[in-house]
Amino acid sequence: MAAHSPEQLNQDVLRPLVRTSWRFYLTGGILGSIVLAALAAFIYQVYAGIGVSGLDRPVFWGFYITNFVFWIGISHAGTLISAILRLTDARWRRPVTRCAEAITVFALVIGGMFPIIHLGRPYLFFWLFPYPSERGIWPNFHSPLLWDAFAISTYLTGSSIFLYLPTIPDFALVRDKAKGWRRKFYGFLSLGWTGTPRQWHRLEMAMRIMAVVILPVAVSVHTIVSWDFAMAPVPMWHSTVFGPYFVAGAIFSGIAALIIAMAILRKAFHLEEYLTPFHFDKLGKLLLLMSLVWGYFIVAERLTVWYGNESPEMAVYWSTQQGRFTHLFWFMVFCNLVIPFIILSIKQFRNSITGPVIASTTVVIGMWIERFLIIVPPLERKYLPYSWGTYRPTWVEITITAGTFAAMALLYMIFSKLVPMISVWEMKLGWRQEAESPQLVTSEARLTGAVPSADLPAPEN
Amino acid sequence: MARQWGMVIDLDRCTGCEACVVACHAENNIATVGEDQAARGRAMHWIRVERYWEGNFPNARVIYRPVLCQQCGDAPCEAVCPTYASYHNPEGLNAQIYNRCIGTRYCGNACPYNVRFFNFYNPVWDKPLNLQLNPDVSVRSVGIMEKCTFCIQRIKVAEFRAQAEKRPLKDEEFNPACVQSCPPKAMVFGDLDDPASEVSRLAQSNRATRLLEEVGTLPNVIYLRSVS
Amino acid sequence: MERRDFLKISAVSGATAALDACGKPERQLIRFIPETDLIPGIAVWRPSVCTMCPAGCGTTVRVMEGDAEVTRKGQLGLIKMGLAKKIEGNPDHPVNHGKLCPRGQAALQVTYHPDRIRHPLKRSGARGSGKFQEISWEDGIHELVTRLAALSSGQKTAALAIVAKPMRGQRRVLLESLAHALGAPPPVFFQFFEEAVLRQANALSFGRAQLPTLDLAQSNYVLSFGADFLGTWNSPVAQNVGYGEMRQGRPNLRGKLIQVEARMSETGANADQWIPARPGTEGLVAMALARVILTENLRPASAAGGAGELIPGWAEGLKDYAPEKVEQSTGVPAATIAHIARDLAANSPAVVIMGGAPLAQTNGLFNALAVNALNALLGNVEQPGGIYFTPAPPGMAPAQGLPIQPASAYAALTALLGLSTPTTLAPASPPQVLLLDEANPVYALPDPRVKDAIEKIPFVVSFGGFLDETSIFADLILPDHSPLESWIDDVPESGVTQAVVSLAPPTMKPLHHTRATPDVLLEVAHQLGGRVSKALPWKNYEEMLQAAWGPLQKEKGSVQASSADEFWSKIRKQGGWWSSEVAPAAQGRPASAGGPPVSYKEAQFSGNAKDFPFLFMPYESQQFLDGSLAHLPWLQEMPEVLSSVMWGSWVEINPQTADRLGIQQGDLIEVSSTRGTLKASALVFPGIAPDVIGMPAGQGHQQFTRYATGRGANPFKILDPVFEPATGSLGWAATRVKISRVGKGKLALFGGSLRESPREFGKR
Amino acid sequence: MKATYGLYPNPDSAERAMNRLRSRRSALGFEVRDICLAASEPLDEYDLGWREQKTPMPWLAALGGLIGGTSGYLLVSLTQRAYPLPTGNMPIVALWPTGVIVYELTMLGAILTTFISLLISARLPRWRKTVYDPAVSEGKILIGVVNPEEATHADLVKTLLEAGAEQVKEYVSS
Repeated sequence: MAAHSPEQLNQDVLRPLVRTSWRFYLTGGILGSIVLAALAAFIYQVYAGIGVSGLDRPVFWGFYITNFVFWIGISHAGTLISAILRLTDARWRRPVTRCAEAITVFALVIGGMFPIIHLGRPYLFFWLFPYPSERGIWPNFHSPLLWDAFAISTYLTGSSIFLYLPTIPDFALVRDKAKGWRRKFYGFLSLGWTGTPRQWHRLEMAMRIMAVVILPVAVSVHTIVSWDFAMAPVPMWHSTVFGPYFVAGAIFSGIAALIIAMAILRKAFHLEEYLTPFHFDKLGKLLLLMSLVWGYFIVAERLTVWYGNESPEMAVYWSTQQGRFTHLFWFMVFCNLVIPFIILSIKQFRNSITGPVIASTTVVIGMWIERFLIIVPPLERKYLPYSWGTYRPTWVEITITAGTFAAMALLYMIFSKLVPMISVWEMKLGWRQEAESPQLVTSEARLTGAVPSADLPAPEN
Repeated sequence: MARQWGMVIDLDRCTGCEACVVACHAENNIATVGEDQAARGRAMHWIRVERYWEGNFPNARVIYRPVLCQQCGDAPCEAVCPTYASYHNPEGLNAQIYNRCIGTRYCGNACPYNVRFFNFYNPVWDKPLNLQLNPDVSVRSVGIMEKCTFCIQRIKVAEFRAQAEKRPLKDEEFNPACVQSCPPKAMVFGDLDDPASEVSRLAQSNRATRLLEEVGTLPNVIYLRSVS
Repeated sequence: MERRDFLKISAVSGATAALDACGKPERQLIRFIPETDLIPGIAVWRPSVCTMCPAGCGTTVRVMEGDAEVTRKGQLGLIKMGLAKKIEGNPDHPVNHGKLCPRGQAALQVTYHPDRIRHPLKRSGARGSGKFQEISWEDGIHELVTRLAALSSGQKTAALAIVAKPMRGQRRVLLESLAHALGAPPPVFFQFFEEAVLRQANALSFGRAQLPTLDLAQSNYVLSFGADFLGTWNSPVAQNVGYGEMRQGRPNLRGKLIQVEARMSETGANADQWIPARPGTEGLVAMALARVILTENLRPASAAGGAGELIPGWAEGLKDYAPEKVEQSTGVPAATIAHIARDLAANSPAVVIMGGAPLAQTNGLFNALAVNALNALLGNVEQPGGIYFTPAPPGMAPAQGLPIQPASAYAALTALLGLSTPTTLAPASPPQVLLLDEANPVYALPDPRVKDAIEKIPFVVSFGGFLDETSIFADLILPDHSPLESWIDDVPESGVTQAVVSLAPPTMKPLHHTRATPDVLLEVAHQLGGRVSKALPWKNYEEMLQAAWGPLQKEKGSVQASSADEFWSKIRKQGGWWSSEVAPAAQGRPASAGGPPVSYKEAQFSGNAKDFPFLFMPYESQQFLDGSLAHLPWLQEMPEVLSSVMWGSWVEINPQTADRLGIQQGDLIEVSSTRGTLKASALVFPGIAPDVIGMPAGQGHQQFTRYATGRGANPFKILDPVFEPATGSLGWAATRVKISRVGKGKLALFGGSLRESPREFGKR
Repeated sequence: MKATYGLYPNPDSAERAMNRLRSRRSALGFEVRDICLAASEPLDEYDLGWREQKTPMPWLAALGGLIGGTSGYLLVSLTQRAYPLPTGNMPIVALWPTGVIVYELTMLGAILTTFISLLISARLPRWRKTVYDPAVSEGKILIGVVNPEEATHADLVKTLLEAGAEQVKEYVSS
């Protein structure tokens, strides 16, 4: 097992940036081809008309909006989590934050595409933005869709900066290590960072402010996404619980995504020394908490509807309890509540890495289904029973959906090839502080690899 | 000349003959989508006659209810449209400006009555069926939401004529296609703000109800219950 | 082309589509001299007459200037012409009072139909192969003339057969005179849902062989036996207008509607009370009602007059028809009957109607006579709120004005084709030449002999504008103008209480290289010369119409004019002439043609009840009537009101029956009679008796334009040859069938849930 | 410009060097501001010139937020009043929907000002060559003096070494 010195860290973190295995290209090729297929499907849809999707009247929204909500939800992995951890100065966050923040940015980019993909006339999407146009009209600020546009662009800007700032010193590090084009490239990215006291001070100050600002933005983003539904008088959409319900679900799925991403990085880049079972244990606990919170919201929503017993809402309620969505509904509960609870509430499972990963996978699946069940059943059973309908997705929607998952993985892979996936300077800082003040050397610190590996307890797996 | 166009539908007169449905297709250039699309829930009928069964044999009964855009005073479809394609015109109509529509279909979801119809494909008229198209009504292309307009083209023509002849617009001088064709005279159209008009007189009837009032959309279509 | 195909092609040929855009055919088209003086954008309304069904409504057509892509002298080009844009009811017309039914609205698509025959055709392939070649009108007419001349020279003119769809007025006269002048048997005016039985009954009861006019607007109580008078039966628009008034037209007086039928029709769905009596026992119900009225002395038996005398035991108070006695066979509780009988007597004027299925039974005539007697007993005949008989236009022999055709067209047609008939009618010798005018017996008749007989005829000429199952056998097709392009006249048989002549000039110039059939026939007569041209001396149809209807100028009517020309021009503007005096209210006991009493016989059904447990009940489709309108996309996509089905056909099954047989909505069902088998999707239908299977007519065309061909199933084809003996008309509601599930079908439903009540929401 | 600097293995030696340079600056003939320092991590706990740092960044962020919010309100209200289109029976400028936009733009304002103020006050990006040594990335701490007096140069080197510099280097930028 490798010893824990800054030099070692430098090597471990920088290795992926310079060395690339054939596996990487293979995976990249597969993912890329899926993405291309999705692209082709979209082009076909634009050419032939949105009719190639399974959408109909009255189910005007289907897979696309489901993906939109799902990915925006995933995006809460990073910024939100890392911001919370930064503010609470949880030391174990250090190896985690960057993986998380990266997820956010890419999930946002992908999620943000869907409102455009699902348009009847996608080539006119820019009409959503406020700019003085020859049409002599501005967008309608009453529309939640416009709130989305603002919220998402704000969140994207914020989280990109939030991702970039702490990476600057690491870019400088790579610059110093690298030669040739990399030197120039990272030199550019590092903005000529030298590490003067003033630079360090301002950087940390900026990070503190960003952490404070980005939190409410993250919350607002998914609240507004939920309002896309809550603002329409559709049975079981028109509900005040949706804001917090969606935010909780977002954090929930976000953590799950983060755990999966970390596990993959750990294996692919041999970061076992830095991403230890301890982190998975911590995140596992967080996931368990959110799972319970999510369950609480489901109950709160269903129970009030059931007691209210208003026929339009009951129509929707029954279609998920005794109708064509029953099985999907209980499968979702199984994925989001049962599995995570069993795995994460038992220490042995939680401490293993496979445990949290399995739970996270089911959660990601379950949360996608949850978004689908929030959107489609109410539209199928909207008021006047004569105009009820059914929705079945077509291959176009399925391909595009698959494409987004592939795109996410691909972007993340490429990113991990260009940027150190662990914040080197923060790690070093942490080690030094703990080394200098032994009272800090907790089991936590030990697990974060702050002391020579000799003292390390035997790893669980 | 602020008006509030409205309609009264007497469910006791309606016989479900569907004259209104075809009249609407003919007047408003509504495309026929064909069997496969129709089976996929993409048929476009701006006005439909809803049929509900009650009871079982031998005591089965049927209720007919023609449903078209209720031209809500408080329309959910309007506020949610990001491009003002769906907005409230000065005469109290939920106008749909086709050119502004980018096809978010949000209005379709927000509408409690499901009376908004989306062009999933470009409409096709096998020649020379295209000659039947009404030049006063624009033809909608793919990706656009469309809906009942209370035959706004007829309203405009009548208003221009009245202006040209320097006289007030008479209540009975024009009607939407559905009203004009309705054989049992179940539908009456007019200005709800004009106390003299027949429509506002009928709106006072003790049989008057509004569809899904509880949603709070303030519909301008009034239904007269059939009492029996 | 189906939307889906369009997409397939556009998907694969994206690039080429872009190229096409550069070379749009329109760009290359030449422009012809405009055929209109209309101001662009300004609409004019021109009167016309609806020919979609025999009701004879007056219409007004919105015409605007536009560019049409047409062929003139073999050259494709663009032409500015007046184009019909919308059809509305003619507000002045006494039949429909400015209203119009969906089928009338859709008439627009007949003119613009992509599969219209656009020029004369001569058969170039084998019979029925559908291979034709274009010929000139001169050659076409010449061929027809030589054929007819050959007949008359050979003195075999009996060998000329004329089969047309039901029509009245001068076009009918023209056909009749032509046949007569050629010494041929009279033309047969054929349609599947014919009213021979009812006309016969009315002739017997009231001396009027014609359909009744219902004065619903003034009646307080309507009892209808199977008559879908709000949907398709008789004069639907007129009856809808009256119905509206009956319900809510009078302050504090709401007329009631009771419907007796085993399968709920569009009308039954509007009824305050729906009574599913066993098919074939409607006459019993009527008699039981009369019985109650007589025993309770609510009306004197004598009030029925001649109509009553036709019913055995009427004078004795109908002992055999006590409600308790008939309860068993009719399935209608005696209490219900008594209750309705008292209401009938109490709420006068009350009117009783019968139409549709009850007349299509072996005992149909008795059923009709029973209802007539009941009406007479209630004193409804030619009284306000009762039934009237539309008078013939003055100065016109009834034959010229109204159709007197008590014998069924079915019998007449088979006889004309030289086939044995269900009646005493003797088969004629097989015809040598057949003139077809829009009738489609091959589609409409279950009897396969008809098709064979037509195929055997050496020379068949069709005038219809479309290729259908019958005209596909034509050797020569001389396509007619569309109604909007032609002079039309009609004399409504019912739906109005005064004499009416609907008459209108063309509303637009012909779109294609067609010719008005009356003009063609007059031309033929002229070329034949001799007796024929003497019988039909007019140069064109307008002249003939003017000659026939000009004399109306002298009558008191809707048009006052000093000169013949003024009169004519006014008639053209108004869309017809109608007398200013309504039918006179009859004094006392209604007149009767008399005749031997007709006693009740139990209805006979084909197929034994064990092997064929269900009664098959086809009905006239709200969308396509008997199928003659299945080629119009608007009607195909119009959701049939009770089923909400578009673009298809279906069989209606009672929910309990469906459960019992494990049949789900949308399953593919096989319906078999002793005669044949058809497949259609199942529709769970709460308003039908458990032992009855309903099915709409109209689909299942093998050959009828791109929109109707090969779509759905044709119920006529499995009907057994069961007849009403007196008239020989087909008992189309007397076939027993068995059903079985054979797989998954498809239904394009517009409606979602059957029910509105929340209780149902839990159900899957 | 040129500079002489030492590379120190750990913060303590760096702190020592810093103190000595501070105390002997007059003798060696340079100002405090001539002292240059570069590290691969923040060293707040040590007296290396971090402590006395002051910055108005938080206040700038707040101000930026204020500006963002105001511009948001102006955008919404002005455009909606310019083309007054009634929808859903709402006022032309409705409180709650406007609030959402204002909120988002407030946050955006704060975020952007933070980023910009960081770049400005941290003098980033800086492409000019400056006193630096890749060894910093190895964890070494660079402390030196810009443009030292030729006369006292030897003395300066001695001072740096005494403080525990692993090596002393000359930096010369063309």
